[in-house]
Amino acid sequence: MLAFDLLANGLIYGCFYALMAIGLAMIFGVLKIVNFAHGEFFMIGAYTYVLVALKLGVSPWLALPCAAVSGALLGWLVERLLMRPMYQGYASWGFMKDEYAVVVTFGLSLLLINLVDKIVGPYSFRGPPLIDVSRFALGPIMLTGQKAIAAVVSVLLMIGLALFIKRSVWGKQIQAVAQNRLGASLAGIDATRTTSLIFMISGMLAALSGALLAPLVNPSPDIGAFPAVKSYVIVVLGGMGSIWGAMLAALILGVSEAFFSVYISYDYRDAFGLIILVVVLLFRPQGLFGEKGREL
Amino acid sequence: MMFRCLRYLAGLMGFAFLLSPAFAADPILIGVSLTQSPPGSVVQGTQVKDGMEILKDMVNAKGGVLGRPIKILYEDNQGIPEKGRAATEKLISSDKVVAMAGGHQSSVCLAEIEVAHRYKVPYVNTNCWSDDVRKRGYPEVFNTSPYNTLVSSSMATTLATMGVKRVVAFAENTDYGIGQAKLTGELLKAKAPQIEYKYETLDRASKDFTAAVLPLRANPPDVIVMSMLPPAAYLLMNQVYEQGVAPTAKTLMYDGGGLADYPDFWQNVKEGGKYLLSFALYHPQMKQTPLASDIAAEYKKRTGGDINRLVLQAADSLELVIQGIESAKSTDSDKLIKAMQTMNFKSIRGVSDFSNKPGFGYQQWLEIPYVNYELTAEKQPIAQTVLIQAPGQKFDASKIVHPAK
Amino acid sequence: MSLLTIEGLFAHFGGVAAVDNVSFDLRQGEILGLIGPNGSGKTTVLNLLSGFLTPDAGQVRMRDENITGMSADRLAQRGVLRMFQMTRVFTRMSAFDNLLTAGMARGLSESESTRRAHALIEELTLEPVQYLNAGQLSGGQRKLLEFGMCFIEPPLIAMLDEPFAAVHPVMRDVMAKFIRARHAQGFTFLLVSHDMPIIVDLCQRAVCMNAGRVIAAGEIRSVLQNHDVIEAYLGDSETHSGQDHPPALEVH
Amino acid sequence: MKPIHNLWQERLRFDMRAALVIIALIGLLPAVVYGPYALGIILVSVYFAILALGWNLLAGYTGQFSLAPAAFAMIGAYTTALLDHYWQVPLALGIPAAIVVTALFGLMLGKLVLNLSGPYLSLTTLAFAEIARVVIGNSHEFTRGDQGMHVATLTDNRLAYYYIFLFALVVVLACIYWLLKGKLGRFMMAVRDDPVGAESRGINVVRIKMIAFCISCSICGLAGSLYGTFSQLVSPELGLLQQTGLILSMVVIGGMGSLSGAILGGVLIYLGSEWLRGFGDIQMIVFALLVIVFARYIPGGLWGMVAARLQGRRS
Repeated sequence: MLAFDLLANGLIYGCFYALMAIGLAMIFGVLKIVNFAHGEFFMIGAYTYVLVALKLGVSPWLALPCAAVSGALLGWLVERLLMRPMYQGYASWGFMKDEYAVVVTFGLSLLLINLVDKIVGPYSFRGPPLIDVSRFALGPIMLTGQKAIAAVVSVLLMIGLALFIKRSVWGKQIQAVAQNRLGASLAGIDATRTTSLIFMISGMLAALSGALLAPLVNPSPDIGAFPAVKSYVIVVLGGMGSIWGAMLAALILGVSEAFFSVYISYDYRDAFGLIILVVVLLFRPQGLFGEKGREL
Repeated sequence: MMFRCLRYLAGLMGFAFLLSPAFAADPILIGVSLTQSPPGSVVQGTQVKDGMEILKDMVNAKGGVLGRPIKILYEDNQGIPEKGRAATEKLISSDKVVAMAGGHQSSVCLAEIEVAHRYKVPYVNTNCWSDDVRKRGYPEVFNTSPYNTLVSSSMATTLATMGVKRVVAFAENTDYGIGQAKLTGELLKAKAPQIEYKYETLDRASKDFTAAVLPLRANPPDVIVMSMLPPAAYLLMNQVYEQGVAPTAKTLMYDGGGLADYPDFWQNVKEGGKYLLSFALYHPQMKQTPLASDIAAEYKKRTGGDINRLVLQAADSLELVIQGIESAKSTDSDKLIKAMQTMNFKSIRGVSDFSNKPGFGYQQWLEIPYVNYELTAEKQPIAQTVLIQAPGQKFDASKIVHPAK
Repeated sequence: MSLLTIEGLFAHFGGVAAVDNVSFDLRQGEILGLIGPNGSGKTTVLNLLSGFLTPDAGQVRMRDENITGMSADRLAQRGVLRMFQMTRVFTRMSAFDNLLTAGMARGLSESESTRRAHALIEELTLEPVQYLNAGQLSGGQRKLLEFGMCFIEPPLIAMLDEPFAAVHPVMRDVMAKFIRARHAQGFTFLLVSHDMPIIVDLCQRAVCMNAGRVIAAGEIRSVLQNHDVIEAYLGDSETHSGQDHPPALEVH
Repeated sequence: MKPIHNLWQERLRFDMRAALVIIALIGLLPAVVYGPYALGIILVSVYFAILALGWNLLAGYTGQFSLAPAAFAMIGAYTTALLDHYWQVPLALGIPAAIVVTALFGLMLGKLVLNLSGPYLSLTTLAFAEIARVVIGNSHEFTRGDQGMHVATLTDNRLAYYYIFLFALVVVLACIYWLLKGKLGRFMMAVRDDPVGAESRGINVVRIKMIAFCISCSICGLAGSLYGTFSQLVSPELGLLQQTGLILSMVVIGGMGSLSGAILGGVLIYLGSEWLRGFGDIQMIVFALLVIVFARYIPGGLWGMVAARLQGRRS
């Protein structure tokens, strides 16, 4: 009974984690860099949603796309202003890519957190729910309407993304660039444009997950920390840049966290995901679903 | 002609003289280290600042202290002990403040009082509940803040009089939370050994407590005690409600952090907040000193919100310093400390004197007035809440309202 | 007398057998050419021999010591050196430092490697660029530099992967000269190349691979006239840069 | 007019001299700064300089992009604190113990991550850092959670403490210099520039990485431990990711792969962020902007610019 509850909740949170992490995974897959500001994409999305819905009194269902747009916009800006030098010009930058990316995104996250803190204020807001069902019983499990809707929407989003990547021309280009940037551009794919597209998608997904969770986690300026760390774990767990890997890893993490915290210890719950990660890396350095490429 | 000029000049000078005399003298500096940015509780920091500012302006308008205006220097400590230590260091040793005040997070306080102790500068604790702050026994540290022992014993009494059987407490993983939960347990064992009590520590940074709540669904306790602060506390309440564990005919939530008068309380908890049983240090029905009412009015004017206990506590801790300076007739820290120890302090929240017996009561204002009330409707302002325990009276369990189911 | 003996080497990537039961031997003091169309598994063999891949089956013996699956650095310490088609120099050190580092990696003292480095710089005509970061060198200069790094401490076996690919003719001559000189001193080479003319005039024996298998091995001309070899090259869908039309033409 | 000799040893010597000059200048600061607080600030800046050096050895010279320096500082600090708190171990032993323990942790983590490349390494070390912080922060019984622990101090004399830190900085610098100018230094850079190439030349890549990793970790440990005894308080916040971010930006802005760059970055940035307090509550915003702009428009870092100047003049 309890186990069933835990499973259900774990899966739901798994979906949320997945939505957060995929964007990071995509950037990872293509640029092989850590985006430290990923959590802040989430935060911006959540705030856009909350503010548009509460302050402008727009229906939450309209606030959702607004959040998406804000995320995409932010992603686009970041790519345009900060990421581009890494693969355009600055030939000598090949070797200092990692550090540049980390430092610049670290600065960005610091900037965004404190900007929001000063402009909107430190108080945490509870976003308006998408539907006003404060709680209902779905069979044996209790849910808030928001939780249910959010879970459904994020599943749909992920399916949509998967189709987009698999079917659409853009998606194919993304795959190409991810596998071999140079090769892709030789094949006449505009790698730069594709990258900025990836950043937009990544930002959009993070922002959307922020918006969907806003009514559940009461965003405050530093809300980004928790999705960020989870996403890092998931991305490594799933195998760098493997989107499917990320999704599965997210579900696994969600469920195992739920069980761990009840049956072992609540205190170390957040350390737990990281411990799984360490164990997995011991046995499969390439992550759960990443495949090892040929060196040389 | 010349003569007329002189007249004008004299007139001007006279006019200049009429301008508030206080500002002729150089100001008395008082240091405040509080949280103005995450990860600390900025909500608390903001209110502390409001309280300080209001009282300061009032005092300065009346010509300041010893004919000198009060100037408060704020430092942001982000709720991080290390930063608090540095901030205090700066305020004391480079800005040369005569006293420190405003501490509102136990972890940070514990770091800061070390510095104050080293430099022998008075430190007024505004809102650090952890008893350890007192147990260090530093003569520089004065506590106008409530303390865990007070809260826990009151909560223990409450639970005992409610005649409950099983109690589960959720404590945030800070010295405040854990300290309170532990203490409540011990006191319960003494007062009402028949009550079955256990507590669970929750990571205040965590966003999803469902996993901690779910085990309660099968067999809910009679009361869920919360020793937590926002925003974690809000999330917990929502998730407890979502899982249908409380509030129910059987189970109520009991808040030991004085949440209900936080300005952002209702915007974060909806139905979850209804039927919340709350330990509180402020209620409009408490006897207010005139000064307190003035401050409340001013606060309303400035922020449009209702006054709450933290604002008053902040003002109170500043008031203590001011009265100290007045009775010491000096800003010299030794004299100041002496004065604060000996004088009897007319607090904004009623007369109060400091005990100096070692332990949790060291230089602590012991009889801080408090009440217990229950929120009986959504978005309910404190004034309309039902007092279960009026100030200074017994806890009356019969007034508690349970939801129908 | 055979220096390196390879027996029944297998290597798989996923399902594909990149190297499939390859056996040949490398004799002391010879230059053995390892030829074959693209994707025939030449480089994989090199990776197996130099310790960057471990074979799924089979054995590699040096003299009579089994060195199968020994790690690259230990092999290098034993004198089994290899060069890469894509040069691998230390881009943020000066060319000179590259040589120094290579020397010290092989256990030479700093002074000794300095001495040899100077000599090699001269022999390889690298003076003008010796103080530039290796990253700033041209492809050809990097290849020369790699030669130097291999030979700063005489190797038992030097394995060269396409040393002449995309290199300016002048450089190519310098390299050929260098190899000949070393060969004259009795060094042993394993030379992987497409460049038939050079294979022909450098190597005594050759091994030709196709689709992971050895299809011919032995005295160079016999290999080049071997029907399968011609077949393999003609059948090879990708046509390579000018110099290697079907090898047989070279012979007649 | 001799040619610009781009030889490692020469560059290193030049770098070292510059570093010593910078340290000498820092050493003279107490003459101009006034009051224990100001002293405290430059002292902390030296603390960061040590961390920056330690991390730079790993990232700048060996190319292993660890994201756990702050975590190791925290572990070092807690080692000393716990020893002091539970077994009253004197600091004379407690501080060396911190070095050893962090080295051991480095060894463990190294075994785990050093066969991983680039992003994997970063994220795994990051994960480790978070584990360490969560575990320490939640073990209330043992470490007293985020309330932090009180630690004994070496001396109450600020000036003395300042020079203790400075001494530590010099020692660390000397050790690193000695390492770099020998074989090991060359091999480290070989590994950084091209691991495969390095291996093919007979360098045991994993071993080199491991050595660099352990040393770097123990340097951070030393710094953390000293810092704990100075502030007489250790709390999990020492290991916050933001701290790591700060160290990274120090090195990158100062100049990767350069001794003086790391020191310069460490000191200047910390002093800068203190100076920014003047901006009141927007100091973090200004700081963030500075970090971004620097990283974006001055790739070589401060040292890159300076060195170019000086080298140019020398030729």
